Amino acid sequence: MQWGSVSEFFAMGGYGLYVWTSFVVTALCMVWEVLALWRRRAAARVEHRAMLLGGSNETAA
Amino acid sequence: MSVNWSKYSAPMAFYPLAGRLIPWFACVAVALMGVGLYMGFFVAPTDFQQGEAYRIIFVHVPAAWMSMFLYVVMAVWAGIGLGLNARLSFMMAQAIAPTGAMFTFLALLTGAMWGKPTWGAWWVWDARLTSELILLFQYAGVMLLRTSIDDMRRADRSSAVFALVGVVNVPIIYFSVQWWNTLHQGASVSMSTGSKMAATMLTAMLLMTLAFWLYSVAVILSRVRCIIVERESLPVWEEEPPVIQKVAEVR
Amino acid sequence: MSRSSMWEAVGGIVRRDLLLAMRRRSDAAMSVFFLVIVVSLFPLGVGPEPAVLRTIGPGVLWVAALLACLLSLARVFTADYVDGTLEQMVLVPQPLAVLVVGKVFAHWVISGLPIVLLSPLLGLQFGLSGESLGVLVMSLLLGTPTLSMIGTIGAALVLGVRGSGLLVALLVLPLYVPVLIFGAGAVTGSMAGIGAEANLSLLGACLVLSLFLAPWATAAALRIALE
Amino acid sequence: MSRSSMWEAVGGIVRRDLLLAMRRRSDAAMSVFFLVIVVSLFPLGVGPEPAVLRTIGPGVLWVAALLACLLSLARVFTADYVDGTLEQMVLVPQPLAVLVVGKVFAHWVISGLPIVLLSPLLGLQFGLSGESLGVLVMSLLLGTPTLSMIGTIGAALVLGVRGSGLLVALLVLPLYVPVLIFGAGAVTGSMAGIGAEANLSLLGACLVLSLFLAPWATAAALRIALE
Amino acid sequence: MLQAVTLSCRRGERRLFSDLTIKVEPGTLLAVVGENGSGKTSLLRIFSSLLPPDEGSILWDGEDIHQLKELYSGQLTYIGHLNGIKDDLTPLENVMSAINLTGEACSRTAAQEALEAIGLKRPVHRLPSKVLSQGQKRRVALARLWLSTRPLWLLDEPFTSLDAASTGVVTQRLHAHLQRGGLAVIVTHQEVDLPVERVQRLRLTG
Amino acid sequence: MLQAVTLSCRRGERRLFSDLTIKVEPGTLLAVVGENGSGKTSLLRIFSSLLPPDEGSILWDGEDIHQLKELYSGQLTYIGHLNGIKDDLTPLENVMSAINLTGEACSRTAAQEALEAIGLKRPVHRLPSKVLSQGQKRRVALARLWLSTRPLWLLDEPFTSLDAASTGVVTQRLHAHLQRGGLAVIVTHQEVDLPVERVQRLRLTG
Ligand code: HEM
Ligand SMILES: Nc1ncnc2c1ncn2[C@@H]1O[C@H](COP(=O)(O)OP(=O)(O)OP(=O)(O)O)[C@@H](O)[C@H]1O
Ligand SMILES: Nc1ncnc2c1ncn2[C@@H]1O[C@H](COP(=O)(O)OP(=O)(O)OP(=O)(O)O)[C@@H](O)[C@H]1O
Ligand SMILES: [Mg+2]
Ligand SMILES: [Mg+2]
Repeated sequence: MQWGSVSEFFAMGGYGLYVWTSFVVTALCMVWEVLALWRRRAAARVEHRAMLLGGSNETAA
Repeated sequence: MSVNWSKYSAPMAFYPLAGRLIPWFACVAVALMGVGLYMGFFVAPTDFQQGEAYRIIFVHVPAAWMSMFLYVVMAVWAGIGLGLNARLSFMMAQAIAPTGAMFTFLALLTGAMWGKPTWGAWWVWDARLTSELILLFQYAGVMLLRTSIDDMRRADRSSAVFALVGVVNVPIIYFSVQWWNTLHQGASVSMSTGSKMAATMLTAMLLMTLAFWLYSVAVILSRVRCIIVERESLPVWEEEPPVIQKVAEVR
Repeated sequence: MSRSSMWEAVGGIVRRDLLLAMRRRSDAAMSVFFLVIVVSLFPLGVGPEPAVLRTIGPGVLWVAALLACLLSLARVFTADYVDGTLEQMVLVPQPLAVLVVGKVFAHWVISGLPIVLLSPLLGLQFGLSGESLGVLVMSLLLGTPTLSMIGTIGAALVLGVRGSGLLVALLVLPLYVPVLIFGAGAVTGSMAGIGAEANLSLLGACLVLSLFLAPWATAAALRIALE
Repeated sequence: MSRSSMWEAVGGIVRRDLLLAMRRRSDAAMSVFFLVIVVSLFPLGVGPEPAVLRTIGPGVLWVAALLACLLSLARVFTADYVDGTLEQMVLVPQPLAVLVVGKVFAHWVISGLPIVLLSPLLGLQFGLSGESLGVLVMSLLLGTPTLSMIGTIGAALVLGVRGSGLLVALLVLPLYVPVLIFGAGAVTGSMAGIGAEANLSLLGACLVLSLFLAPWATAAALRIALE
Repeated sequence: MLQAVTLSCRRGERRLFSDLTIKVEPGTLLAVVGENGSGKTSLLRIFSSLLPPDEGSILWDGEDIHQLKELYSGQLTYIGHLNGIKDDLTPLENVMSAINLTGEACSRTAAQEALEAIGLKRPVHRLPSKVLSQGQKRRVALARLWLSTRPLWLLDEPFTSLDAASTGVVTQRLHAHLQRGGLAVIVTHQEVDLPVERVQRLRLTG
Repeated sequence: MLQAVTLSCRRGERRLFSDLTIKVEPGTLLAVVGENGSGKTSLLRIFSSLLPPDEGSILWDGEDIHQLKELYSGQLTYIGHLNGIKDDLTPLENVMSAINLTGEACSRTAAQEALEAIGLKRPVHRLPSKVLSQGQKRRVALARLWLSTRPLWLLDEPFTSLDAASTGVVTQRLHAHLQRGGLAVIVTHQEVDLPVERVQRLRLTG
């Protein structure tokens, strides 16, 4: 382990900005993707409920 | 054989299967990512040339690899879809594109983040970089072509044709470094030291790659489930599994 | 033909065209993508040397912006002509030139504005500095509406004077050249420390001129096309 | 479906397209015009230094040629699609891919060949020397048909899609990149005395590859578009 | 009142008609018939001011439309061979934007009612127009008639590719328009099912 | 012999028809009727192999057209809603290039005769098609029928914007075709004036 302290860890030998931007943006992208999928799924379900209530059940035939 | 195939390729038969698989992939992905990050930040040593900046490698290389790999996978699904006229394949291709594009974007961004400290520029017009940018355009092309076409069937098939044609570019992207003088250092940066330290770096990088791969599978599977719900006008399933069976049989 | 109903009509046209664009949200994205791709082609062809790239940067960016405008403009009226909407437009109880301005405005919002907004990023890729970036944005902001205005004359003429399209090209492309020279000149000037004011004000003059003249020319061309 | 009737059909398509082009000579002239404008714009935007111009010459020429091809692509199938001729083409008792080759050939004769023939003149403007000029012509001769072949895939994919001008650019330009790199590389290589054979043969390989693959992809795309 | 005075029209080398003088009174309809290429569409376009006549003039309430310009445009609703609808917009949006274009406001419900009046059901209102069938597209174009308060209607083959039911509906609408004192000029190859006293026939013989 | 077997077709969310089974014998004509949007054009496009059906198949002389591919294309003449003529070519050139496209030769005189048969006079043959009237354009498209030796004709609303005389001429041509043992499927909103024993009507109810 080469980090003397927490602040040293965050400084990343002077490259903190670059390293942490990379990692944080990557993490954000992934989290955002998961959240977006979650929302999309919820929306799709709601729409389906509405359709079922609307009674357009032609696919059963 | 055709009977079997069509049975397993039916989206609603696949739906619950995908639902069961997602948690596994997601959990393992998170676990591996944790281990990989730990190794990357606490076990792997400082690079004697680049200092700590090199640690970007643990997201940059996995993202770059996934970006190319996912394109090929997408093209394969597209090809299967065109050949066998299987709806599920088109849906898979559709589900892969956004994630692939995201990784391409990440590879570009992390590369730029790495480039500033090492090369002194956010961006250079180098073969590897430019071709990665072009890969982003290919993803964008596939997705925009799809959204530009209203008819679902045509959207599927047209974007599949384009994805297939575009796959010609992937090897070209890969080998362009050799045809063109380049700044991007390839393997020389990380592993040439050849010592024990390089080995831990390599392990961390591979762990992260595996984690990204599992993450992609999980995300893509759940996106495909959304797509199935949106596109197949079927009742909602998983709450009452028997219904699925019935519908599948009727079909 | 009250003033308010004129705004109603212009607003209607702008709204409809924006709606059409929203239907294809990708449209706005498209001109941006196009710009980025064309800009990336030049380094591929010319080679990666930063010094050379910085020299040609403003020119390349401006040419690419012009091409993006050109490509999207070719179609401003064609669709309307083919599906008969243009007939309806001409028969509206408002002056046609005013409607044309509405149409061009909608078009610029969809395809010109995104280019302007994106240009600093591309400028960075070519190694332009802070001040030059500002001049680049400014020049595009003044230049792209001019390109749109001039382009519509060509687009309208192409509808009517099919046979002598060569004439159209001869007419419109030379009109584009000054805009390009002033636009690229402004950026190069600011890079060379000469200052960009002269070129920028020339661009502004072009804009004002085109704003006053182009709609009438376009309206006339449209009427001829429909006879 | 005898062999002779196949030639009849392909010949028919080539003849018809050339005839149409003759009717609209302006369209054919457009791509050449465009080339000249784009190319002569660079000295204006970049400044008159001969060294810089010679460095960027091959790249600019190739990019301009590529964009000229791209601009003309929009026309390949759209008119046929709108007026219903494409339906008739798909229903012909010959393999569609073969007809596509005929169409691409006609397209190349109209818009690619003039570019090839004009290029030495433009090369001279950039101060290219005798041997490099030869390589330039050769590379364009091998490259532009490839561009046409690849481009038609895109043109077929976007039929009937709104904003197709830009979409087709987005789809096709990434696929053009290798051709651009080899083409510009050949000329730069010959200027640097490295020799152009490697790049030229790669261009040839691209041509052969596209000749075998593109027509099928285009035919598939056309069928999909008409469904 | 719409009048054509010593109208003549040449296209290319052909003289389509000459010295045509005719009067359309409020409450009546002029049905222009004749074989293909006899100049019916050309005449209608002259009436609409899209095409200037070679000789003669069109008078609206006694004034030359060449002088009236936009004022005259405000009096008419023209539906040509082409439908004038956008493939990418839905029927609803198409109707609304077509009306907006003329400088009038058009509420969503009004547009919906117009579309329903001509027999396009609700689900169809939401589809992009390009997937509609030929006849459905024509109906979208004609739906504007239900929203038009203009006195003069110029219709070029309105019944093209309409089924029998819709043809009837459009004819009824025409009848109502005439009864309210409107004028109409239509080009058609079919019989128009309107009371004889309301219809004036003009046969062009090319 | 042309057969449709348990055909079904969905467009978007609508099922246009399902389980459609029908047989067209040589010498007879199938007239597809139905209201706008009921799927007539879709059916014709399925017959022409342009549109793949969702279920079922089309048999030509007992063989699936999906298998026959280009062989089947060689059997049919299809004229759709769109005329398939080039605005910049003359009617003569249009007819000749349309025939050439199918891999057959077409002499100038043959094309001229075809155009005259459908009532387009000599001077019109030389005009660019874009100046023709709607009905004249349709006639140029239909002129191909006089040059077609194919057994199967698929026509989508052939009589659109034709005048009464031309409608008669086309009907006669159809009759001659049937008498020579040809088959035809046409979509129309009008009555077809052919002997009843030759005509089979299919009404789509959407
Ligand atoms: C925007 C800029 C960049 C982009 C688009 C980019 C793109 C890529 C791609 C596509 C790969 C995977 C290809 C392969 O495995 O051969 C890759 C790998 C790699 N990149 Fe980058 N890169 C960028 C900047 C950088 C920078 C600045 C560095 C370091 C100085 C770097 C170091 C590496 C390394 C070490 C690998 C792994 C190579 C290997 O092991 O094969 N990259 N990059
Ligand atoms: N530039 C031209 N040169 C020669 N003739 C022309 C020209 N422009 C138009 N025409 C002729 O003028 C006539 C135009 O007729 P128009 O479109 O008014 O006919 P129509 O009565 O509406 O016919 P349809 O019933 O077919 O719609 C056609 O006969 C056409 O051939
Ligand atoms: N993508 C789609 N989504 C929903 N509906 C669609 C789609 N594509 C086509 N349709 C519907 O399918 C039908 C197509 O009908 P088709 O063109 O075959 O009608 P038609 O019987 O020929 O009518 P017409 O007499 O008007 O020509 C229309 O009702 C149309 O609304
Ligand atoms: Mg007419
Ligand atoms: Mg139809």
